[in-house]
Amino acid sequence: MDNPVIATPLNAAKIDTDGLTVAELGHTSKVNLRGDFSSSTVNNALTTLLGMESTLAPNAFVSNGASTLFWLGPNERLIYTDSDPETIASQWRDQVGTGAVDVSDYSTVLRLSGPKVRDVIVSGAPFDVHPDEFKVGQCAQTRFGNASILLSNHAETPVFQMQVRWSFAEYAFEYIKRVANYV
Amino acid sequence: MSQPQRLSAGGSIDRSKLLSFMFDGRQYTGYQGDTLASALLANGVRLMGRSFKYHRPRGAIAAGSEEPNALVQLETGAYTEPNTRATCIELYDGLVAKSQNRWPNLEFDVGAVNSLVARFLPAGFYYKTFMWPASMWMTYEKFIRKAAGLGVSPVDDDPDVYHGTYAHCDVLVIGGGPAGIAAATAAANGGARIILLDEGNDFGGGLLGTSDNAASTSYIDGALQVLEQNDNVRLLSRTTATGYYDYNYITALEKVTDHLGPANGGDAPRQRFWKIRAKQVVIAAGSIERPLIFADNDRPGVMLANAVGTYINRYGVLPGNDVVVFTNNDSAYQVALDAAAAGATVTTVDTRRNVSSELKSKLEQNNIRLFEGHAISSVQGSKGVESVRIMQLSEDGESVQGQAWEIVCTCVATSGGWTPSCHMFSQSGGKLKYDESIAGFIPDPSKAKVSSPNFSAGACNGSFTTHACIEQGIAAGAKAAAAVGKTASASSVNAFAVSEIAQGAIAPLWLVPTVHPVGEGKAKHFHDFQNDVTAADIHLAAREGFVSVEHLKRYTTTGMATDQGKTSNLNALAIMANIQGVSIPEVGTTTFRPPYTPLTFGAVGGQESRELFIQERKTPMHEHHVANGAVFEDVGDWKRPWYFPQAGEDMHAAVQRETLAVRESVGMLDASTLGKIDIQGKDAVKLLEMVYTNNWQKLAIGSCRYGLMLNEHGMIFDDGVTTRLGENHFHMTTTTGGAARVMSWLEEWLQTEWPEWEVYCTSVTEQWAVMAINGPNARDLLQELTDIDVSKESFPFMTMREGSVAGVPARVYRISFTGELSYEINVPARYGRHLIEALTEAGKKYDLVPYGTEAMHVLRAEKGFIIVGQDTDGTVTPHDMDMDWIVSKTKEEYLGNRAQVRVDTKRDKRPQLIGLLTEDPTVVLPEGAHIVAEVLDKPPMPTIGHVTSSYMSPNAGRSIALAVLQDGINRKGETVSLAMMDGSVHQALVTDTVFVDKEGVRVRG
Amino acid sequence: MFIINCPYCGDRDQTEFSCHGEAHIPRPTETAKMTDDEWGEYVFFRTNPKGYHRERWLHDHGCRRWFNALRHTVTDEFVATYKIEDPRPPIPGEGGRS
Amino acid sequence: MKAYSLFSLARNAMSYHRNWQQAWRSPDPKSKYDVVIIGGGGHGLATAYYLATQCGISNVAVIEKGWLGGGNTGRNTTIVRSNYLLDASAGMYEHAMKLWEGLSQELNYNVMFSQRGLLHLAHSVHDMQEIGRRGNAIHLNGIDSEFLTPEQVKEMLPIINLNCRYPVMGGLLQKRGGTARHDAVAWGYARGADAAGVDIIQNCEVTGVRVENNTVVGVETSRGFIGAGKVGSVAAGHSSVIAEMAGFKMPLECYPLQALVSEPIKPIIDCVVMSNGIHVYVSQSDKGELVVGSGSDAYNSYSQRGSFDLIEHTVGPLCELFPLFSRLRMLRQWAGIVDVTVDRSPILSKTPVKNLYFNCGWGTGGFKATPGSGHAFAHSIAAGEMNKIAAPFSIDRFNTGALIDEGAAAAVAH
Repeated sequence: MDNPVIATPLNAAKIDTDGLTVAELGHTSKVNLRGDFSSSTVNNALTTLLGMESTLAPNAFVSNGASTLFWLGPNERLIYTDSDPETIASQWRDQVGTGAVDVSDYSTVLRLSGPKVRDVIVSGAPFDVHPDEFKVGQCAQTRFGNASILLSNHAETPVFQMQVRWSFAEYAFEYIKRVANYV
Repeated sequence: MSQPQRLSAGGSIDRSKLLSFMFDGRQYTGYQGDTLASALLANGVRLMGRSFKYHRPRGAIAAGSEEPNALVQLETGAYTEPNTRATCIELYDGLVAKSQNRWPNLEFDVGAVNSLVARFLPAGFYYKTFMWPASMWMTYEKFIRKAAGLGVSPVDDDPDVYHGTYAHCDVLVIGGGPAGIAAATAAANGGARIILLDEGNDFGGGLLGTSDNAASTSYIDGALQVLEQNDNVRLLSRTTATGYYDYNYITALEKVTDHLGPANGGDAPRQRFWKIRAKQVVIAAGSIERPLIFADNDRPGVMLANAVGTYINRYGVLPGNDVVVFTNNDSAYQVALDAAAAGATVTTVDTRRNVSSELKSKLEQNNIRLFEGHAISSVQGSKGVESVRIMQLSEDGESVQGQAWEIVCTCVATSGGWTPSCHMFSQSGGKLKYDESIAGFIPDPSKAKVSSPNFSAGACNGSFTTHACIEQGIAAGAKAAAAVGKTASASSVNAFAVSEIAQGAIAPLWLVPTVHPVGEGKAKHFHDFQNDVTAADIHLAAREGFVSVEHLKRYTTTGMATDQGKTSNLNALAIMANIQGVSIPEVGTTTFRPPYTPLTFGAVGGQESRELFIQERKTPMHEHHVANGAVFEDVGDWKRPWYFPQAGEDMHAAVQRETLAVRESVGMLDASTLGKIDIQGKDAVKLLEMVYTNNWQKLAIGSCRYGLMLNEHGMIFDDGVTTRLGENHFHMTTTTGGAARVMSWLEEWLQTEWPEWEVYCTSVTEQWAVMAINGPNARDLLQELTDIDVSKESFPFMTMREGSVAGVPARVYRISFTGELSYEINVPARYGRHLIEALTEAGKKYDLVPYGTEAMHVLRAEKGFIIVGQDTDGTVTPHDMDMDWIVSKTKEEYLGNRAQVRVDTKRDKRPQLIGLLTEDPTVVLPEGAHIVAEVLDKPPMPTIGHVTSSYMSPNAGRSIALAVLQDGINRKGETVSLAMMDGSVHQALVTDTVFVDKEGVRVRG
Repeated sequence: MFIINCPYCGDRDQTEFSCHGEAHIPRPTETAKMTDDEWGEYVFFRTNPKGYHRERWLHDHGCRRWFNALRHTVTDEFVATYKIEDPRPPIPGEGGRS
Repeated sequence: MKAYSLFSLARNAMSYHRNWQQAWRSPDPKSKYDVVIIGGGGHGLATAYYLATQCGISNVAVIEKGWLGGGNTGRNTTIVRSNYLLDASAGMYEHAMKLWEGLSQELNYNVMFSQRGLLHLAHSVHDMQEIGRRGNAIHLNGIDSEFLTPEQVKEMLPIINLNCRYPVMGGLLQKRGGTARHDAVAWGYARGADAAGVDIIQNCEVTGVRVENNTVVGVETSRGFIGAGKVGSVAAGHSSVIAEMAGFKMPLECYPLQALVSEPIKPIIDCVVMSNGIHVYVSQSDKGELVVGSGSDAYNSYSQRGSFDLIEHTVGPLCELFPLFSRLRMLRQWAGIVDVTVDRSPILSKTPVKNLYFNCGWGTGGFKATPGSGHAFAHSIAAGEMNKIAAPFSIDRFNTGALIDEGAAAAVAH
């Protein structure tokens, strides 16, 4: 039973059509962090554990290569990281004394690029993704069809990421595949 | 001769593209750019349909979506579409259409007998009869139903696909006529994000039907070019704004491929449904001409004046060689001139006596005869106008007098004035005001809804000349752009050079008299053509007291047809106003309800149909279950293995085998769908103390405890096992269906009631893949795969251990829903598939059996474990479930506590959970069967309880059941009767709820 | 279809939210001392005004925060949204009343 | 009152329908009535009708702020059924059903009550358990109910997609269920009540309830004060407003409830179809329109406007269960204001104010109860005590906890 298969809900499925490319990222370590992000304790923890600042505007994300920090709520952040999520979570609990949970497998991440991306997204999301309204570096939790998603804008070209719960991944993927023919 | 009414030149049709089509089985030809209606008229076909009630012969009266008459059954088979307006169907090669609501055919329709007995069928006649004998109503009704209903539904599933999408913009412009184009152009110039939509296939609105067609179209094209080049502008033709909802949320239907004909759209959807959120809206929806209401004004060939003009100027079709123009305003004079120019013999009849000299001379120059102060008193010809009689109107317009002139004609172009299309403004929540000068309602901007800012411009605002429309469009576009912080410029809008006839005042004449009083004589004055509602019906309604607008509508059905009264509502109001001697606004106006034009159901659903209707949620082990032949059960949105039939097994056999195997050796169940919530923070225990009925203070780290949740009514609403992972860290499980509800329940209390508490809840349902292994061999099986010491002593019941299972990190909970030795192995979801394969492999020597939810239900019932939602129903307390043991006697407060001691909740003899053993052990009681207080020969019989769970238990070697029974806890040992729906009765012994291993040794083994 | 201003995320479409009824109904303490009528009042009886209504909303497809709103039940228009811990914004036209 | 019949119709046709009399008078309010009914909807008019025709109290006024039948009576989906689980509900709705069965003759007005059958579909094991329990309960209450297999469902509804997202596992049929013409019910009761001496006063809004030493003495209206020995409030969506005038609160909240109809088509479904699993609620009217019930929004509102997403979540399921409807079209959508109690059962009750009685809280299910509700309420007002059928629906139940919780009894999913 050594080196077991590391599965993702879509087994790295891809879409490659005219104007749209979609790929499921491989397994990504994620940690949900809670606390008062204006406090120095939290700031220190972020700096020592992840080398990041805690100043982050609502609906925005920052990345330092190794880790990406997303705003989820006033006292809630989500981190994608290369380090071990369990370790980060437990150290966070020790240093900050608030909540931290490994949620690596809770959801998967789709990476969408190509000129059709925005039309595909708004087919299912009531959220305005026009470049003037949703800029690179911004993220938003919203709805895609019946699925709650975390949407983030990573490049002008554009490149979007859509995080979706494991059990909704197939639905979201099929949704994207279908509307890709319509837009 | 083909297309006898087609003019030799003119119009914006493409005469190089000859199209052939079929109507009622006959072959015809038309041109690219025709509508079905214009093509039929070109072929001299005036008769296009039959009316709803009297089956009167009808032709098109309009050239647009307001058409009430010319409804056809478009195409056949799976692609067929009932009640489709011939005036809105773009012609394509091979089009097939049939007329509706007639039998055997359009020319000869048996249903027309209704018009012979019409006088016995006034408005609301059905309320007054068909009552005797009572038993006959259903028979009468069968015929009524057959007679009603216009077109027929397809009988096959819709082969087409639809696309729904959201859209956002700064300014939405509804209507692409002169006003809308001007508004969009002015607003776009300052960089605002614009959507301009129009229901036509070409932009231009009314301009497309005007005489100087060439000049008008070139003006439009000029404007459109500029808009097309602007990246911030989205132009949507063939798109109708269907609804205007709060906060400037506008829905619109785009007909993407309908104009290509069935199955010619390729990958593109048939229709697209837009859900548009606009910061500002410019409504430039135009106006709709009203017919004059005169005797037999429904004969094929009687048309709205602007429709006649449109057919001539836009489609190059002359609807009739002899045309009578009948009007009470100036707008129809241009139509008279156009018809004459097209070679028709034209007579103009004007109800007014003061026609301007300018107009008179124009008519003279074109040899058009004019009757002033006259009216059409009758129409000859049933399947098409053959002639009309005109007589002089009395001063007051109440009667006709003098000699009747007979004028031979095949087309009557009538105009009773124009009704601004206020639908969108009204739907937005705005109120209308009556404008005498145009005899119509217009938007009252002072009574608009603050949350839906919009501007009306052009004809829908009561301004009917093109120049006025453009001016208002510019102004509205500028205001809208300014309101979103963008500058706009009027200069960007080209000047409109085409000259127009000056419009004088309208002289309303709401009902054209005949020699008979209204409702007498043979002739009928129709205002609602499709529903066959006449002026006489309005008189009757008034007579019987149905005077409020809504009563009038509902009693006579005026305005309720598929055109929703676009051409009839104002006429109906006015006639009622005259009858009552009040003003039109005093009668009121009916509310405009969405959609503006009928909206395809499939389009509203968009892509969220079939596989995308509701997601199927699957666990990481799903594929493995499929490979093992699982039959799945829908639990919420989840697909859960129900049972795993082997060759030749039915459900019963499979479930019996799985159930036995678990107690004999070991079985495994996918328990991943149970809700899981990670709870942390120094006040975590306080939260558990409040949401569960029992105590949590003393739970040791690494230990598990079962808990019940109550709502504030004191009723059970969820349950599950919660484990203490650390001093301030818990792992809660919930029912599968309750996961979201419980998460929301915890957050609600934490955020709204106890915000000062430091507790953090995170859903981790899908973080973990869970396999439960149950049975005497569960320990040995687990030992093969783990480094955890699973010995009885070091890993007791109701504790949790962390370690590695099958080489991956795992949390193993020793808890049991079967009463067997049991472990629930949680691994990160990415290893779920790996775990189940490892278990299957290692399980071989223990004859490990995968089992599904049904066997799980039997196993737990054998132990009397309840399932929330099956044995409970939202009206039961812990005491009702005989679970007082789990309710703390020491806690001051927990949610639902006070409700436990209300008069009704603490009374005795409430229904309580008990076990039932049928006298005949082979009888499995149907779930839902009722226990009766006494057996009578037939219902009604008083009931005292019902069966909640019932199974054949291989381990008990007989059938078992759980039930709720009034005062059940005190009735153990009694025998009760259950009355079946087939009349049979079963006796059963009331027992406790544990049927297997009453001492509970196995679970601790 | 409302636009709702989430105090944390800003303006969002109504379909991201769910409404959870009248706001500012604290759970009584010492419930054991309450009469059935007092308990019934707390659990079941609501003002249900035809006019301004203070109610609780949850941004469930968003930041999953609960917040309060002041909304008119005839026009359905929002006057304000505010955080649970914020003071109640006044009712329009009624001066300081909150 | 001149009787309606085929003959009267023929006779009037001869005189070009010039001689039909008013269906009801439009009297000016008297200064005092024995009973004033607030609300000219179906329930209020039925209450007045039975007061005057069965309880010997004809000095009655029905006060309606708009036009009669203009509230939920004219906005519902016209479904009639009595297949309820709990005894109290069964008592009320079956009482109504029995009255429905002779109503056209009783009123001499064709309310087009059509017992074309009402079919509940089950889409899961849980649904099957629910209809299993309800079917048995209904049967033992002496009300007709039968179970159908998926094959039998298909026989009744050839166009149904049995294999939809949650496949149809069975059905529960009430043959006596069906539909009625909603407007006709209001008009028929109004005509009957008027003929029995009841004053129906439209366009008259109640602006206050006058109470003297805790006893109601009349109502303030837009047409002045109207005295009353007893007052029955049957104001549906505005019950909380009336209660506030009288100085107490009700266990009610108002929500928009939406519905829609399709264009008329030739007959395609005969019975009424209800599916809680897929969320479909559809029947076809005699005019040929598919009448589709939508959901109620979760926010309080008196606007008679709902949110469009509910329409999406109504039409989607409709096309899932009946895929061939996809090409048909929605003709009209609208909303009403429903007053809802926590246990989804109505309130027929005395109130803290003497001689003031409330009939409200019918939520989304009031139309089907119209005759029963009016009948029970009339007899209760006349007696000054809620009668056997009305008694369980007292306001007290929210304090004692003796809820009549049809909703909860349908149970949460496990």
